[in-house]
Amino acid sequence: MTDVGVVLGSLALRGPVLAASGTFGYGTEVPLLERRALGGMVSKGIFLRPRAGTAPPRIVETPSGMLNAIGLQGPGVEALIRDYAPAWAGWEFPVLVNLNGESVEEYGELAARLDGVPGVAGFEVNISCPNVDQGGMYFGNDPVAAARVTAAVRRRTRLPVWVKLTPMVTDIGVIARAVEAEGADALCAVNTFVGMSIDLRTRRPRLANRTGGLSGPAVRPLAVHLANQAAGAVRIPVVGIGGIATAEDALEFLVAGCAAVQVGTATFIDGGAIAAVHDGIAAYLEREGIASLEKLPRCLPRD
Amino acid sequence: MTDVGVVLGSLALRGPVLAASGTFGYGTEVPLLERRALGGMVSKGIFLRPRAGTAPPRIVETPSGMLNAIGLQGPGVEALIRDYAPAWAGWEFPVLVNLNGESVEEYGELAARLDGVPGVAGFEVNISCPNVDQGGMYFGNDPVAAARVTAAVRRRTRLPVWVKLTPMVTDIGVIARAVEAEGADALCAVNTFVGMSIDLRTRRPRLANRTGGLSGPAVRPLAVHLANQAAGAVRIPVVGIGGIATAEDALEFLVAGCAAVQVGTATFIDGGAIAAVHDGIAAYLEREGIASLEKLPRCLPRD
Amino acid sequence: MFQPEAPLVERRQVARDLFVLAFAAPEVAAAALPGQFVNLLLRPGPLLRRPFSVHRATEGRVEILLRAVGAGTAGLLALRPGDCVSLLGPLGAGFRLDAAWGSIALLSGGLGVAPFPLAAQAARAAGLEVTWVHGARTAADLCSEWEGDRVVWATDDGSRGFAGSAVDAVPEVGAILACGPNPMLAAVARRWPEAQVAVETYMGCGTGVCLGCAVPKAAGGYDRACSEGPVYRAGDIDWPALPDHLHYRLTA
Amino acid sequence: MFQPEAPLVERRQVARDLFVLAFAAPEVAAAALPGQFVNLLLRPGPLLRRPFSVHRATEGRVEILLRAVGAGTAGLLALRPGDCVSLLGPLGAGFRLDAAWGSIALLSGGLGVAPFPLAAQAARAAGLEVTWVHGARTAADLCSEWEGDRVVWATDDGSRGFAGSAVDAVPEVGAILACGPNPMLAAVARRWPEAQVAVETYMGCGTGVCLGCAVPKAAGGYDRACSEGPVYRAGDIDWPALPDHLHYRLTA
Ligand SMILES: Cc1cc2nc3c(=O)[nH]c(=O)nc-3n(C[C@H](O)[C@H](O)[C@H](O)COP(=O)(O)OP(=O)(O)OC[C@H]3O[C@@H](n4cnc5c(N)ncnc54)[C@H](O)[C@@H]3O)c2cc1C
Ligand SMILES: Cc1cc2nc3c(=O)[nH]c(=O)nc-3n(C[C@H](O)[C@H](O)[C@H](O)COP(=O)(O)OP(=O)(O)OC[C@H]3O[C@@H](n4cnc5c(N)ncnc54)[C@H](O)[C@@H]3O)c2cc1C
Ligand SMILES: Cc1cc2nc3c(=O)[nH]c(=O)nc-3n(C[C@H](O)[C@H](O)[C@H](O)COP(=O)(O)O)c2cc1C
Ligand SMILES: Cc1cc2nc3c(=O)[nH]c(=O)nc-3n(C[C@H](O)[C@H](O)[C@H](O)COP(=O)(O)O)c2cc1C
Ligand code: FES
Ligand code: FES
Repeated sequence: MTDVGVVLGSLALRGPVLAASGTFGYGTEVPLLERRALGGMVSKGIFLRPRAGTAPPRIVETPSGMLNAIGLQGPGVEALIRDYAPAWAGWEFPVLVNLNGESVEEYGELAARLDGVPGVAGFEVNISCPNVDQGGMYFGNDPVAAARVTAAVRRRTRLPVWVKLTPMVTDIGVIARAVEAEGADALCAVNTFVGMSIDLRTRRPRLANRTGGLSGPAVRPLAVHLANQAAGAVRIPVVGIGGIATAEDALEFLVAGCAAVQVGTATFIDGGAIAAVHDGIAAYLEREGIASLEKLPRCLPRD
Repeated sequence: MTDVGVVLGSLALRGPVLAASGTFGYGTEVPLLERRALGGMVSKGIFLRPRAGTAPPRIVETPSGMLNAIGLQGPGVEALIRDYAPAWAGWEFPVLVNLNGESVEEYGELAARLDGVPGVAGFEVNISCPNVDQGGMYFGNDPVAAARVTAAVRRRTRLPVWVKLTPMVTDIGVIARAVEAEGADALCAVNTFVGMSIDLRTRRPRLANRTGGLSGPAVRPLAVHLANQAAGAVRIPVVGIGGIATAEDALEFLVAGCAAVQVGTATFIDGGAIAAVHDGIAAYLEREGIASLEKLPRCLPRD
Repeated sequence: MFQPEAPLVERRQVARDLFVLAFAAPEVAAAALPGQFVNLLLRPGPLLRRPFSVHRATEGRVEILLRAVGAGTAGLLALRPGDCVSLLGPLGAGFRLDAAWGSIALLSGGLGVAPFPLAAQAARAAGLEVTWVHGARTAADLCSEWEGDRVVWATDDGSRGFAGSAVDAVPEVGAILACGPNPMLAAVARRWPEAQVAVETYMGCGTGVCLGCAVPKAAGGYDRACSEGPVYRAGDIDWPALPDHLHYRLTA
Repeated sequence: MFQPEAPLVERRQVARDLFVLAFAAPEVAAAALPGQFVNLLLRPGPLLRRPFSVHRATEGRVEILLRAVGAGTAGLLALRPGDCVSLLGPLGAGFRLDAAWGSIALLSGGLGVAPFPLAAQAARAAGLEVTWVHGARTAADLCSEWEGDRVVWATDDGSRGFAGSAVDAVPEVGAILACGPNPMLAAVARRWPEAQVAVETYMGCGTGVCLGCAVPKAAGGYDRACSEGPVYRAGDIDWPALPDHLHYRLTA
């Protein structure tokens, strides 16, 4: 059988397909998924304190995509440690916690609190959060703020630190390099794209939050390009995210230079999506006579 | 009948729906379209000199969208003046010429050459072009370069100058204000989004040009958001573009603060798309008891 | 929870524009409880699944009741016998039934009638006397099929049965189960906070992971309609904060 | 050019995996010339139209020949009689025919046979003697229908007719018209630069406005396959620069 294992810094995954943050809960509520295919899982985004989330409607379907504005509803870090981490400790794949803060300090505190908790294998730092200290501008839109968040987390843990990039920037390479320089172990590219949909009956935005994040197949060509740019800009591994529903979709990211991928929206539609992606990647490598995923030829921007 | 006319600076349009640049040729090859519904037309992008364009493949279909990399193939400004402008002079709607340059000077020269040519009613300045003087960075990604291009065109003509914004920026409001300050009469938001698709047989990008511009319904929620941001940032009118196929789609942009819209990819699929959008807008206003398009309530970011 | 490819086996019309579709899905039919729903995927079709209450579940068939309101429902109504959908379910927490109530009313407005045939069967099996109270705009819109011990019709225009809202036509009973447009359910909540209501929300996943289906609670915070709901004690919902989910459409 | 909603009126199989679909579209059928194409839109279905050569055009029917290679073609083959597509056409510039040639060969590989029944009829009507030269991988892949005065079969594996490429089975004739995979047409061009070939390119619009269908010319620059083409003098194309348009697919 073809070897689809991947090594991402200090983390060895049995397969290249992870469940994306916010689309898999805390891993406890997805009865259909064939867990054997999971390379890893990223938890729903967590803050220090519990958050109620935004008012509904929170979801709007768009052509080949969906907008969401959940507002990072969640129980807060203490409840996560108490209610979910113990189960993770027994699972056969690593669980990364998706970290969110309103200030640089909050990110650091979260990492410190979670460092060493059994079941927590690493962190995915979500920098697509509004920076309350800077008037709500996203951390991820500014290389300086993105670097400071990365450094704050890095200082407080020896677990793997992945940083999840926002696509809403002029040059993703600049942010990628800034984050790499502060010691990130991997980059995740990309988070959702900001979008809006208008209700013509009320002539107001359909989402109570006005705007939301676009995910799903619609964004895939954009995400492949951004992941490719990020992979070309840094030496650390890049995890590709955005609109993956099939093995072909995932392979586009892998050939574009990603070491692994995450699947989000597709799992809402098909409880077997992750298994199909995993199995299809293995079948492709086999058919193409490529001995292992590490040997898959990549196509970076400079090629 | 409801009044769907719009006034954009010195240009009065009989309806709010224009044909988008590059999707309508020079207006001479679209036999099915019901011209009665056209508020105006933007020509295929023109350079000073003839350009062969990029190698094929130039088109890739994606979920609810398409990538294109045409490379601004065209006959150059002299042939445009000779072969197309004379016909435009007799048409019952204005034709704007989409201007493209490799340097600030080229934009200015183009405007000067076309100013006063019968049939040319105004300009749409495409700043999503690589700035050869600055290592190929797009003019539209940098507020300073975008402003300089606008100023260069503004100085050489008294015709309306519209500037077409790229979506690939961290803050579209900054570019919008920079361009407004140099005397643009209107903004067009937005151009295509950069994307990529990989061929798994060759493990190379499907487009010969590697990357292309994503258009079609997939991008609509992103474009509505950006048009809304642009409209909130400036006082000049904004023309909404991106994924419009139906009257509902167009109305989302209009409610989001746009004065008019452009339809592109949809005309590839349905030769009656522009007429359907135009008629549907009129029907909506009528049904909602809104006397004219100018009275349609808008929903700007600050609302 | 199951996710079979389920073929359409029957389609029948039960009112103007209102249809019942039956899919063969034995495990789902066997497991479905009243008030639960299924989440259907059409291919080719829109991206997300579409939630529908289980209307009936007998002999290996899952029935749903629907009207074409958008692309998904129109696509479902264009299916022909033998065409398959991916049918995920049963999902959610259904109605609670208690023999001690003696009698119940199943109160529905329009499409809200969907979950009640299954509920009526279960209620009668539990020894409850069932009054079927069903309202619509006009006689032609009333669902022609009903189940229970007696029926009360209501129409806004008085063309059949009680003239006015079905909410005003509910007799004295031990308990009320209601389903219909969210504004109608808000009226139910004002009158009978103890009633059980099945609400509609937009859904991403239907399985509890996306948090898209938020139901605002009177006590603060949000529940998931797909997991803790879609059935709630009426008084537990913060009704003004629950959207009514009526999409405006130019062409419908 | 017309854009009718055209119902499927017939579907027949002509080889392993190869089907002919006939749509009722009287104006298009009346106007179609050999080598022209139609651009079909499926709803629901992929975003863009799909181009297909006019296979036959008689009695108000437009026929196309196809195999399922992706979502669009699979969707077309799933249509049932009465289902409609939006059919835009006829499009492009077709084959030139000249009675002075005396005889012609219609040379096709695989699906490339698509435009030739219409071409054969027109050629015979113009007084030309028509040799139908059709090749495929193996006997089961050969299109069973043919038109003309005589036929030459060719298979890569020799299971029927000439063993080898159809290009090598062409008899002495006054002129050659060819259609098939672009690499096969490149071979035709090397041998007979005067041959007329119908090429495939990705298309955005099919009507000349998007410039997506670029055909690289030997003389430099690009033509539009949908407008100046899809039929070209073989020697006029810069073959190494023309992609072969064989998509890799994991599941096909
Ligand atoms: C638990 C539950 C049970 C339901 N049971 C039934 C039923 O038995 N019969 C029935 O006809 N309808 C029912 N609905 C509503 C039904 O799901 C929607 O009418 C349907 O999803 C509309 O899809 P569409 O593509 O036709 O419309 P579109 O408006 O095109 O759909 C666009 C998006 O909005 C969502 N949406 C649109 N309207 C609604 C709505 N009213 N509620 C929730 N989401 C909506 C769709 O799911 C989709 O994601 C139920 C909804 C929920 C949440
Ligand atoms: C002028 C012309 C005439 C043609 N005539 C025929 C015919 O008679 N019979 C037939 O079976 N096929 C014909 N083709 C090819 C046919 O258009 C494609 O096979 C079809 O578009 C594939 O669509 P899909 O959705 O099944 O495949 P997908 O691969 O899913 O399509 C994805 C995209 O690529 C395009 N595409 C994929 N393959 C091709 C191809 N080979 N050529 C052009 N575009 C492609 C599609 O149009 C679509 O935009 C013709 C193409 C052209 C340009
Ligand atoms: C409902 C929903 C909730 C999400 N929540 C989070 C989150 O909490 N943290 C985060 O970093 N990303 C979050 N995301 C983004 C996804 O992890 C992923 O980056 C995005 O959806 C693109 O991938 P997809 O197209 O496969 O869904 C969320 C996405 C969705 C759809
Ligand atoms: C094939 C093609 C060619 C285009 N050429 C140009 C161009 O020359 N100049 C320009 O400013 N925009 C060009 N565009 C962008 C469109 O004008 C429009 O901004 C974009 O397609 C989004 O609108 P749509 O989704 O309605 O197509 C082109 C788009 C396409 C699809
Ligand atoms: S629909 Fe996803 S959590 Fe309820
Ligand atoms: S397909 Fe658009 S110009 Fe030929």
